Amino acid sequence: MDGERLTLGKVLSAVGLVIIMLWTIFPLYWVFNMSIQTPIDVISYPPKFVFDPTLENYSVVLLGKSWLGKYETVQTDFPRYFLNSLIVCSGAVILSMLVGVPAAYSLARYNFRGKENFAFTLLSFRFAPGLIVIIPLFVIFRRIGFYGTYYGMIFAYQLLTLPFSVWLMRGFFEDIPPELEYAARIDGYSWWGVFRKIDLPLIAPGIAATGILSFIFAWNEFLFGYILSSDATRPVTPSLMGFISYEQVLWGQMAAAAIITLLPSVILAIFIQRYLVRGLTFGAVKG
Amino acid sequence: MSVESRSRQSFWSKNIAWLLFMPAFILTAGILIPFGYSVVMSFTDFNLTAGTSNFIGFGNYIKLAKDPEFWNALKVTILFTIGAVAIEVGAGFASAYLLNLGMRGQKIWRTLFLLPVMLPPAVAAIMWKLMMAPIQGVFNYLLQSVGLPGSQWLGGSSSALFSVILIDAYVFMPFAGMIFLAGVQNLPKEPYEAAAVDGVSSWFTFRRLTIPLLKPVILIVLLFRIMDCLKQFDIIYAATKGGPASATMTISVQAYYHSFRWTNMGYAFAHLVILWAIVYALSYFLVGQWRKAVSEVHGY
Amino acid sequence: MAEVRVEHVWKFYQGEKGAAQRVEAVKDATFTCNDKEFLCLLGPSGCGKTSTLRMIAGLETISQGDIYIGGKRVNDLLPKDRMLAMSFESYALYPPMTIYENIAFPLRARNWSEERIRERIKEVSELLEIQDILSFRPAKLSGGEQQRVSLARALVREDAQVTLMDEPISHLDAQLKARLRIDLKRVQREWGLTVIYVTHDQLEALSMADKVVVMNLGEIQQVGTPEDLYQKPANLFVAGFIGEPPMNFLPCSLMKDKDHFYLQFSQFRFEVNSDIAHMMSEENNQKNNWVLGIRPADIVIGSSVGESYSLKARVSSVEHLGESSVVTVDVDGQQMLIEVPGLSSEKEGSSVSVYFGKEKAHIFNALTGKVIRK
Amino acid sequence: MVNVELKNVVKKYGDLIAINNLSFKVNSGELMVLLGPPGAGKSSTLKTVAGVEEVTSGEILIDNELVNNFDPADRDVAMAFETYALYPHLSVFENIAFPLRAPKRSRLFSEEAVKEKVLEVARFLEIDMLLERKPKELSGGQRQRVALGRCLIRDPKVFLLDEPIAHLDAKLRYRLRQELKKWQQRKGVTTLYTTTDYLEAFSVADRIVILNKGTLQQVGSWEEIYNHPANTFVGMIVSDPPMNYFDGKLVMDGGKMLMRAKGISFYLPSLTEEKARQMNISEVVLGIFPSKILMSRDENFMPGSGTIVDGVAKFTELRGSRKIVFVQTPQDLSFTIQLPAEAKVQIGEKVRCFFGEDEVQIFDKQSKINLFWV
Repeated sequence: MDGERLTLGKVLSAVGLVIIMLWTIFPLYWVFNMSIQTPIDVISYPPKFVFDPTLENYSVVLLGKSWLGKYETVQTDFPRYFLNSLIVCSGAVILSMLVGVPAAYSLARYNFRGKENFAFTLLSFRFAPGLIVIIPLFVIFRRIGFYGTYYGMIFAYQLLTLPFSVWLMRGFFEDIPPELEYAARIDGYSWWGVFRKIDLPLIAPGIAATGILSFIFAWNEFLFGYILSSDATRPVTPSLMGFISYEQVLWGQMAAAAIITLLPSVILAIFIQRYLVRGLTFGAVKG
Repeated sequence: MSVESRSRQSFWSKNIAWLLFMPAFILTAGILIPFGYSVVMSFTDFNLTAGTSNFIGFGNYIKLAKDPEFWNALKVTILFTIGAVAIEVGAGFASAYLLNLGMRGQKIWRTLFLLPVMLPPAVAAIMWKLMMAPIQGVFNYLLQSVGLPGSQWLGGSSSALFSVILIDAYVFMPFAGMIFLAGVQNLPKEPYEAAAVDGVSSWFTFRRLTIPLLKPVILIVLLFRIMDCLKQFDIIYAATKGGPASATMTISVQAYYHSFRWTNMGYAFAHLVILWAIVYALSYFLVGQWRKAVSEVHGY
Repeated sequence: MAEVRVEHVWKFYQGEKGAAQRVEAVKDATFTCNDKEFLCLLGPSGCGKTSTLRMIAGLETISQGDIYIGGKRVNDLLPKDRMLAMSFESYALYPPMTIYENIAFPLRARNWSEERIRERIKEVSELLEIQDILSFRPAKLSGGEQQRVSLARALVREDAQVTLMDEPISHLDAQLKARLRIDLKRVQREWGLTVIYVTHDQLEALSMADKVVVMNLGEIQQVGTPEDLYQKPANLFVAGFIGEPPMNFLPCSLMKDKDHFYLQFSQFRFEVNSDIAHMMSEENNQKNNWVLGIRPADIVIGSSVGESYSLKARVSSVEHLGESSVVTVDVDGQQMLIEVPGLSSEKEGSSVSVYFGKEKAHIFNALTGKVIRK
Repeated sequence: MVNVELKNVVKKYGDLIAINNLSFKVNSGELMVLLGPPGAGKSSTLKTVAGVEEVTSGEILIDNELVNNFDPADRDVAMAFETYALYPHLSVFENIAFPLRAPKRSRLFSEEAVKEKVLEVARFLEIDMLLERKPKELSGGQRQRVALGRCLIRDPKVFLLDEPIAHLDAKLRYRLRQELKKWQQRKGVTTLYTTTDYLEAFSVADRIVILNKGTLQQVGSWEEIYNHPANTFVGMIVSDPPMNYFDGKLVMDGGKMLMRAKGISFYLPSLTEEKARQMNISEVVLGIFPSKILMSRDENFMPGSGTIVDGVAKFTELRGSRKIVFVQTPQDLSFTIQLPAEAKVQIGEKVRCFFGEDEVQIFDKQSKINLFWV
């Protein structure tokens, strides 16, 4: 039809897309670039786009030592932080799933007094400034000896993941028509039988997605870990600040640490793409 | 016998809703304790190092009202929110449009587009800090190589706020774009066909049909982004720590300094309670608007 | 108003694995809807009737062939330039607007005055009995109400040359359906509308249409008046699809005994006169694959009528349906339905003789489905 | 043998009353059809009997035992849902076998026995080719048959079938409704069956419950209902086209009671007259089914005791074996007549119609109740 105009529109759109993609990808590309540069390349000016890549920065960050022995390092215990993050995040996710699945089912299937109010209160925690919760926790934890312990951190992190999990899984349960449960109950199954044979298989992908998203949220959290952890229990995201505090130019290592930190989130996120929109918006938009 | 066992079952089934819900309730109620603690402590002169706390009524709040630092923080917070939300909504809408055109490789583009949302905001801030370095940073290099002057970026008192806004936009623009994209994809197809057959112009259709249909989605984006920006801490702290010279000092960051650097806990809590009140009132309003919009579109 | 001509129209979709996988939704469709005519596109789901309608509307591109509206080729016109009105099966209402605004939408886009809009909507909403729901939003309405609104939005347009309707009453309950069939037909006649109407319900097509186009698997099976379709089905598909209870089919072989030709079903013989037998032998079908079709209403139990065929059968069930009864009989393992006016006194398990007039029997080539007719 | 009884059952969803004080009894082994338009409360009734929804008030008895507080699993009923409610993660085979694998039954059936029973049911429903598929790979009609299969595989106290064959094509529907009835009779399982189609109800039911807006309208065999519809609503839904209604006044004419409508006057049969007198009513509605009106061109047409109405055929509708004629009288009375397809009627032609005394129903205008049942 309107061949000419259509092509122009297409060209403009393509240009727009390229700009967006550059905006998205370039920082990641650049930081990755820095992470495989030698200290000299990193601070060279003009910045280098072509250079001899090296894995030294990763070695320093992960193993705490330089293979070639010529890198300055700060004493960060990066693998330890990584492990801390794993423990705290997994703990929070497992806890949220254990109590979240029944709660979500209850919200989806039953009516009880104050249900919607309570559900909304849960959501509103998402909007509370983090510090208003963390500072008291810091004070209280110090007093009762929870400060810097895994238990204390898991408790704090589940405050982030549990409301989210309940909201999201409630939506997944509501996607299962109640008729399926009716049919199975008429077919002679107990409440537990119906839950196990019908609901669980159908919601399993939703639970997995919720778990992964919770894990990512916990992993990405900065403030909770920064304030409530001791050196021994510091999670990986706040630990990155360690590279900044020293006024040394350790950019290559910082870049390597940043890449390592964001890798788990990115990889996990790709697995659950289908649920991302729903998850990030607490189920308010079904993507 | 059978009747008895059945009636016992029905007792269980009557209370099952609460029994299932209780564990989660108890755990999340945990959030109320620190929350209440904050509110109570905002009426004291609680000092962490001295360990003293005396009730001083509205003392902290009166002090706040007279504190130019606080008013500056409030201004910075609002400017940050307006700037970031405007960019995220505008660019997000444009991105959603472009990603919905069905261009080749669409699936890959969409996946890549989403990557920044998955980054820990603090890490993203550090990444950008590296690139925004005034001397060795790649941004200034790129600007200068096309003949533009460089910028002090995070280091300049006039450019710092814009720089942190840019970082926030980097991380969260895809979030807005993705929700708009979902909204656009969920638009019913047939009303548009009906409008096409009825000979209604596309601008009329966009204005009278698309915008009202997308209203719930637009409100959701606003809700999440405004709330997040008002309380944003990670990005600003990791990028500038509030500097230079309070140029990016938001209420959250200020409260952090009052509490952990200057150990004025009571005063810090007063900051946070004010911030929380603003956030809560706004979210209450926006959620109400959102529910109204949803019911207009979907009828429930 | 204008006539619509569809000439050798094809619709194909490219399959996922390139050209070899081409899916043909509409194959070489040709028909004409005359000015002020009520034309039905009838067929089961997936037969291509909706694709055909959407090509006429311009909502889908025409893969091959031409469509003319009022003598003008419209292949390259956008939907808005074809001057059509359309009501959609899934209603296609505008969710954020009230019903009044929904119906007013196409008129507002034409800058009608509010007063003129109000009057026009009053007229249409009275016809469809939706005056009481004009202030509601679509989501609040039942399916039946939404469907009427969708119809109203199509009927409100005065400038439309052709009104297209995609299953406009299929989601209504039986009583409303019955009434709207009558109302729609009346409006079409009184307002002189040219209507192309898609439905899968043969009763709707039979009772409303001036002309019916029967489609199956993308191909037009027959074009004709409701009487034609019922009395002279062109093939097995049309015969089985039109009429309720459905036509009985008896598989037969063609036999010759001395000078007489007859169709043999099990132990029963149905003589066919020689010119029909001659036509049958011209078909590319040696002898076995024939089907004799007979409508349940054309069969009589117990007494012969004129020149008729007869069968011995056993009554397997009797259904009393108020003004008529349906008797199911078993003829050597083959079930046949017989529609009897009033109350049937047949007893289950009893043996009966059934008769049907020779002229009521339809003979089909089972291989091609084609009817054999003088 | 098991009977089912509902006593004053009320079911509310918030402010909406789905079932309004419903009482009826289903005898042992009986097939009771609940007939009514969408939203009449049919599904809600089945769900409360099944126990998946609690009654707001009232009692439900199965086998003379009050089951209000029983868990669905303990009521021993089998239900086919109108929405199918197939388990999406299970194959067709596993869907049908699901009830047999329930804890309380799994010991009774070996894997062999399960397979055998599933096959038997699947063959009966013509879905034995689909056993490996998942529900989402099936068409609507196939899904419906799987849902039915999951129900029929059991030997429960009660079958609850919610529009079990509504989404099948005509041929299968005609066959299956009779087969279903036979299956039910052979097993002797008391059955509640819902439909919106009066022909289907007449065909399968031992008795019929007619519902409208959650309220009972009439209970009875099809003859009772068809011969004497309890009120104008019933007359409307057990006929297509619906029963014709005319408003009239009762006047005394020489000691006899005469009903006068526009251009019709009509002496009431003595039984009706007596009731009208007892009730002291003067305004009535006369109802007559379209199929009960006789029509002729003969000036002297008077086939029995009744009244003659002269009118003009406004238009006709062919419906396969029937022809529907819309008649208008000079007094602006309009009604429909159902004739055999062969009947020759020209549009605009004068016709003489006969309303037989025995075919006319008289309803109280205020309560809409048939005087026969008063």
